[in-house]
Amino acid sequence: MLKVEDLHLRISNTDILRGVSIEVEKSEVVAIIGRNGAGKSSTFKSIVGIYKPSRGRIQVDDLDIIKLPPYQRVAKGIGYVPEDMRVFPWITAKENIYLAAYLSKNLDKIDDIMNMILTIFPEIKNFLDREGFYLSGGEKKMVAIARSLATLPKYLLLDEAFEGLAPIVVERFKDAIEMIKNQGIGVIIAESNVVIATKIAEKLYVLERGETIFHGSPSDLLNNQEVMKILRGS
Amino acid sequence: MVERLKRFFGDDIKTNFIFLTIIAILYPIIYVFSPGWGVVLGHGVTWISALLGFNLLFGYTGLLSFGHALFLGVGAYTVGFMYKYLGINNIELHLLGGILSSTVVALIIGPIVVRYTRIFFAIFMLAIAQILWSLYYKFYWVTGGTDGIKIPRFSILGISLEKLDFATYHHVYFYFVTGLTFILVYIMWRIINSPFGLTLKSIRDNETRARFIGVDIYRARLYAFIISAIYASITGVLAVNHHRLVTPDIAYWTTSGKVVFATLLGGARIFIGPIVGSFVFHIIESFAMKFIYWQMVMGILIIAIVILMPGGIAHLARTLVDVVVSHRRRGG
Amino acid sequence: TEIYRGLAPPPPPVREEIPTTPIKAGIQAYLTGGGALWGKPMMQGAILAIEEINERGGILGRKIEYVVKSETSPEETVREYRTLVLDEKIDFYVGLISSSNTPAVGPVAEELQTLTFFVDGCTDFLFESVVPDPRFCFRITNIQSADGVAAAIGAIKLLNLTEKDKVRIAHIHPDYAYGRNAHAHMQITFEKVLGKDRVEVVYEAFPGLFKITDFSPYITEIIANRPDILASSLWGADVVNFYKQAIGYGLFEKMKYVSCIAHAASPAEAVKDFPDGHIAGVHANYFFLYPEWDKYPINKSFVNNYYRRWGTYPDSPSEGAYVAVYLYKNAVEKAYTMIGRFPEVDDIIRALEGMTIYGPAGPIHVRAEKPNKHQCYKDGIVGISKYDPRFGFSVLDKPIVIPISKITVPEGWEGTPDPKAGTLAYSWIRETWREGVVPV
Amino acid sequence: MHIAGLGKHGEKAWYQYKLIRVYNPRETIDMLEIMDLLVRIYNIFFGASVLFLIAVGLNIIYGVMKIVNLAHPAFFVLGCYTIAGTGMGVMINIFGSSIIPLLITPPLLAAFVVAVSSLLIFPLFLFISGKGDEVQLLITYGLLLIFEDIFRLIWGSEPLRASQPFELAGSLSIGEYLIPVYNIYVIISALVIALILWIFLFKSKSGLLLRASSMDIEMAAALGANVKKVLLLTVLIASFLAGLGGGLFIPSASAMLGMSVEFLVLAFVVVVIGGLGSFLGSLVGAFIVSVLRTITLILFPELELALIYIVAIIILTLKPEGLGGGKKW
Amino acid sequence: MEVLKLLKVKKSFGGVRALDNISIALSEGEVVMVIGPNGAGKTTLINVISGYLYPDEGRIMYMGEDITRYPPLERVGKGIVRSFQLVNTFDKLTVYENILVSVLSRKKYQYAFRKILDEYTDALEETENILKLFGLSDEADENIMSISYGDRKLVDVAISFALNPKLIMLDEPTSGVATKDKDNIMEKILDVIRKTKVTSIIIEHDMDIVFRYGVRIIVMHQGRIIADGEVEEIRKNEEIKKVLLGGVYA
Ligand SMILES: Nc1ncnc2c1ncn2[C@@H]1O[C@H](COP(=O)(O)OP(=O)(O)OP(=O)(O)O)[C@@H](O)[C@H]1O
Ligand SMILES: Nc1ncnc2c1ncn2[C@@H]1O[C@H](COP(=O)(O)OP(=O)(O)OP(=O)(O)O)[C@@H](O)[C@H]1O
Ligand SMILES: [Mg+2]
Ligand SMILES: [Mg+2]
Repeated sequence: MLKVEDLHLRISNTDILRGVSIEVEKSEVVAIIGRNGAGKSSTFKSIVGIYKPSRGRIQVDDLDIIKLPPYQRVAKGIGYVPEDMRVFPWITAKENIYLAAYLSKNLDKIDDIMNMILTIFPEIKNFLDREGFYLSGGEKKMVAIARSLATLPKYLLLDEAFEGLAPIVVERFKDAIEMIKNQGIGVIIAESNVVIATKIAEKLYVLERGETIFHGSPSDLLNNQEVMKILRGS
Repeated sequence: MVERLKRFFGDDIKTNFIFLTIIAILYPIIYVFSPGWGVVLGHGVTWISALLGFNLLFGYTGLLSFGHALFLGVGAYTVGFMYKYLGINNIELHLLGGILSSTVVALIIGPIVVRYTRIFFAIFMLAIAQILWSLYYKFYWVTGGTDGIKIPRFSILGISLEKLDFATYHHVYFYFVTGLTFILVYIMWRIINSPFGLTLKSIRDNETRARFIGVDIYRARLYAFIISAIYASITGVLAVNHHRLVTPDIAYWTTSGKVVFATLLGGARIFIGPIVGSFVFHIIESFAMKFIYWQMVMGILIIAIVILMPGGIAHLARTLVDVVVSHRRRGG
Repeated sequence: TEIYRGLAPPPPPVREEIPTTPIKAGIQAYLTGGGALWGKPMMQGAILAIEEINERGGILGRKIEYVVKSETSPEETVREYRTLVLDEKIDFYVGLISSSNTPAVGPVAEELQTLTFFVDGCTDFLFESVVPDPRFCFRITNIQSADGVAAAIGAIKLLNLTEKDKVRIAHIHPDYAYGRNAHAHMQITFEKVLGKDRVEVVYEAFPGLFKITDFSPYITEIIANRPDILASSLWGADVVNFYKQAIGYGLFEKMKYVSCIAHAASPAEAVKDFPDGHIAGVHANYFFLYPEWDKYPINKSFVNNYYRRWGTYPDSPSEGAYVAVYLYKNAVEKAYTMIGRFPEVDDIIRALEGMTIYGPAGPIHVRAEKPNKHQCYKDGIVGISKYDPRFGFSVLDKPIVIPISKITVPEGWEGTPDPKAGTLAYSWIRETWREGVVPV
Repeated sequence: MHIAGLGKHGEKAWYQYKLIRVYNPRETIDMLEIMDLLVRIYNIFFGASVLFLIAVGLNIIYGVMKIVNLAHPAFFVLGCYTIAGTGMGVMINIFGSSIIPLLITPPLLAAFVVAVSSLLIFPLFLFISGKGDEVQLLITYGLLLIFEDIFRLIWGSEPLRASQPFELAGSLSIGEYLIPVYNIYVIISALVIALILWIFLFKSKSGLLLRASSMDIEMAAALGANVKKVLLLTVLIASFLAGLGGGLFIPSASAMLGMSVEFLVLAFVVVVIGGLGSFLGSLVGAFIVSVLRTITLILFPELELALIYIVAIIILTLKPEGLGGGKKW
Repeated sequence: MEVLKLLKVKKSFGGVRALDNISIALSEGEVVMVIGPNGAGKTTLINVISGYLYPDEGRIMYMGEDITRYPPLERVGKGIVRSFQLVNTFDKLTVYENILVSVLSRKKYQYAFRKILDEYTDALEETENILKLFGLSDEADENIMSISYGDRKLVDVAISFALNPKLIMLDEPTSGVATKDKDNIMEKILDVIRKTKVTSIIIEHDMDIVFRYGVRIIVMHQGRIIADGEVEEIRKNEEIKKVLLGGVYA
């Protein structure tokens, strides 16, 4: 179980997170939704270790990882796809994926990993040898996701994973998430799109101004007029 | 509009003028107390122009020039040549000559260098400055090589200062330069608060976008570059009239390093930064030179200051002023 | 001889009370960079003299205190000089090695009216064009032209160059006043003494002072041009690098190296690798073995004291600084005997002008008239390098002494500096020497 | 000051050089000219090797940490001083005057010492990585100044030598020509080092990691890279190479104060010509600078320094990223 | 009147055909939405029209003039303005200054340095007007980085509009904006477009938005235009639906 409790984060004198709590079981898809600037990405970055929260706990399978540097968190099974992809520009798409496998010590399983990736995103085959810099927006997104899959994570954090992907790819990717989940992996997606989120997630968290203001099932959310109002921004 | 922009401490012209006035009033007292420190203040006021120019490029346009010594050198050697070959020692003509020659040099190299940014611009400027330095250095028969060109005391409006004793001469120099600096500071302030100033800031923040709203970023940078060059050359002209010796050192990269450090010390992006920086830098340098291991002292000071005061002195002062002001508001 | 020249008859001795406050000396020397090889011994020479004087009760009972400042680039050197005078309020100043710095500091010294002894920085320009009529500046070491001319004449004599039909010469000199002067003076001397037609310059290079660590490209060019002699004024760290690499390329087997400065600096450091059989000039005309110790005990005691105090043998900058301090002492004491009170700067200057004292290198004379007023003079010395197992480094063999009066512009000579070479000495040699005649 | 190891120096005079006669051609004028040319080319290779050894570390640090490390040449000079000031004496005490260990151990010792000392300033590098250009330039410049005085503090201000390997290796004589054998050793070593480095960077997994980190180190961390380790590796490799270079170079010259600054300016040009952060660029750049230096010395000595910068500018104008190509590494 | 016309424009990168024989014509005031799968060449199309890239073959006509080889700046001068896929503002300036820069640039004051800003009342006034038009007046003096992402997107677009463009191209103007705000922003933008009657090209992935607001739609696939028509036409076309929409909206 990945458990985030009462997370506080402060960057240059602004409180960005003020008590965020999230729980994800293995084989579960959880969505964090919230308006722009609600703190979704910041929560992810804190889990990954890019930001250093001032208070709170982050536990992976009952082990507190908040003091660990990012690379040790990866070893504990955290996989991360940033919203801006951050594909390494001057190595090829393939090397991007290989590197992730190497860093997570999965190089021996690279053939299986490639197979899995190519079933989810057959498009990648077309640009495996293209350097990251020259990929289009959506292509980068695919590589970024593929790369995080190559670390064989136990918990996968997807930040705005559907943004910029063509609808057809989005559909395939949704199926893939189901598949990933069934392999015993916990998936957390950060979404601003409530419709997509309610479709794929079993459990939802709503962030607003750095606070968890709701958690529950999709139907709970849709019935909660108050929260929905906030999400609609009216 | 200018009121509309939040006028922070140091960005308005008033604080700048008050600061300069205080220095000008303190100067004779300091000189009586210790002429050596009086001379240091003379260095300080001499360098303001170059630092203002540097800050226009760095703080407001986003171009880090690691070769500003180039223009100090142009100013300095213009004076050297004017004296050596034409026998001119009128400071007005020196200034005019410095402005003209630096404009010409800036027009020649500007169109090429402004196409680069960040470290590339820095290196490019460094390389060009080094070329000029090596020419000053190597063309011994023209420039006097490392021995440089000796120049006599300057004259103002035809009045020769040769007969003055050292102290009086130095006072005349100090107040002449201070007066000039008031004018230069005012002009620079106008430039920064003009539409052109805003354009430069927009280029600094986002050059691609600036280009796509129709700013010819190269042209704007070129103008900034020329202004900056002129300002730097003025310091070159003044500095050699202060030392009365023109050597290639003034065009060497270590001089560029000085310009960068002094500006950052004072605070880039804040208008008063370079002015404060110039004085404080020269005080620090003189202090360090008192030690046998002065390079180490200087190195440690540089590192400590950059780490402890990343925004420079002006930034620190502004923060303090903010605290005091908000405290007083809350109190009363 | 000339000792009391130019002095008014002694006034009635008043014998005023002498202040007991210490005299303050300012010392400015290269402590960093390639010049430190010379700066440090210079500082040590000055300190040794001060300590000796203080031990014996000071100057007229006043002890000497000193402050040391760094010599660096001209601009900063001038600034530090100013703080010495303005803030430290020194009574006299001893310092400077570089020929770039003396012309920078000279005018400032005149302006600040401070008694200033330049140890070195021997460019002819200083007293010819920069400060033609000095009051406060003096310079201890020989003028450059004396170095260059002495080395060239030494080479001609020791290598029997007059017997050759044609002499191919290559030059390598550091790129600043000293190197440029040395080039001009050595060249004009060769041309005059050997005859213009018999001298052919095959290569010239002016590497930056202390800017080059790898001399191999220069060495290759020199060898490729096949000169008979290589005239050089490299010094400091430059020679150290040059010798070693030149040996690797066999340069010294192919030509004779003629240096006007080689054996001047810290012998243990500078001339460790110096090959045998080449012309070793001594800039500033001091090498610690000459004048011979048994015949001239002043030198012996200086070398011994210096060695005891600092653990190395003295060199020309140490001797220069040492002499500078003693010049000051002698001048103060001499002025005191005249006027009966502790002298003012003007009195000391009057005492200094035309004075001759005996330093470790022999008699040294302060010139009182133009040209080169306030320059100090002593005889030149040139020899053939020879490794000496007693010391573990190269010394001068078969030294010849070249009387200074024969090779330097005489007092009162009225000529104009040569427009190209820039020096008076150059014009003097060109105009007054007879071609094809060895002047000494 | 007594310099360790050089005490025995007096036992050997310069002419006792070991001469290896290889070839004694009939010396015609043509032959001489060809030989002149060959010696020049040989010099170019030597100069390029030294420059490469300095510039490559500068590039590696820039590549990964985006720091233009003005203090880098001081690492090189630290290597020089380590050997000239202390190391060579120690080695001679251990190995006497047997040539092979004296060729091999000093560079390794220097590399080791420099790498270890770089650990001391590693926190400073951590601090400035990711900060603005100006902060990095100033802090590393400050370091450069401090280094210069540390050399003076430890080893004094006289130039120091460690010539034994240079002398023991002697000169190779080809006809009337002599060329120092030691320089050949430096050239070969530089080539071997370049080859090893190339294999490491482009063929190994750690090399891939280093290159990826140079593009986005935070992302590399989020994929499981130990950032501190990567940065440490970078600084260690760069300083190791600098030390190795210093240790290799110093027997052919002497360690003197102010050397760092001279090398800095040249290394900078090399890096600019070759391309900042580009490994291959360091090789190309070092070679070009060395060629230019030799050519100007023959043709227009007055432009010796200017020409190098002029070429740098021409290259920057035509190819802002330098010859190493727009791609990193 | 035809504002823009592309004639057989081609652009490839190595083996990748990003634009393959593209021909489009846009008449004045027309609003076109461009859709297509990832890597279809949409961004490349905008890059080519704005002069960021030059095509390998083909011509680009603007107002009857061949602008194929014109540099980007000249095209801006002629009224061709674009926004970017990610927000692209002047990060250290305020909202007000962000727009003022743009206004000054159009009024050709951008290099004027003899008078200070206060004296350019016309530009200041105009800036206020644009702020009002986009509903940003309240945030005028905020630093651009401290306002919400959606508003920054709006400022981004407002900067483009301040240039008084004749042809505006927006690359995914609502990407990264929360769903509800997406509509909001799109509405505001389209509102301004309608008011100013400027010819527009908008790239969008969100099908809901495309179908809700689009009039004419261009579908790209592998560098080619596979359909160009009214919303209904596209909606009906089974082929396109399969390629593009994967049956979501069937
Ligand atoms: N490094 C940073 N420095 C300053 N402020 C930051 C930083 N990172 C995030 N913020 C601020 O923190 C708040 C939360 O940002 P975050 O990116 O986590 O939101 P989000 O929910 O992911 O929004 P979006 O939907 O736009 O991605 C925003 O107001 C943002 O401006
Ligand atoms: N410089 C380049 N070198 C090589 N390939 C490139 C280059 N630029 C773009 N491409 C390729 O051209 C194709 C079209 O790219 P473009 O950015 O136009 O796609 P797009 O339609 O905007 O896609 P997205 O919706 O994913 O942003 C992509 O396959 C991309 O990888
Ligand atoms: Mg986000
Ligand atoms: Mg795109």
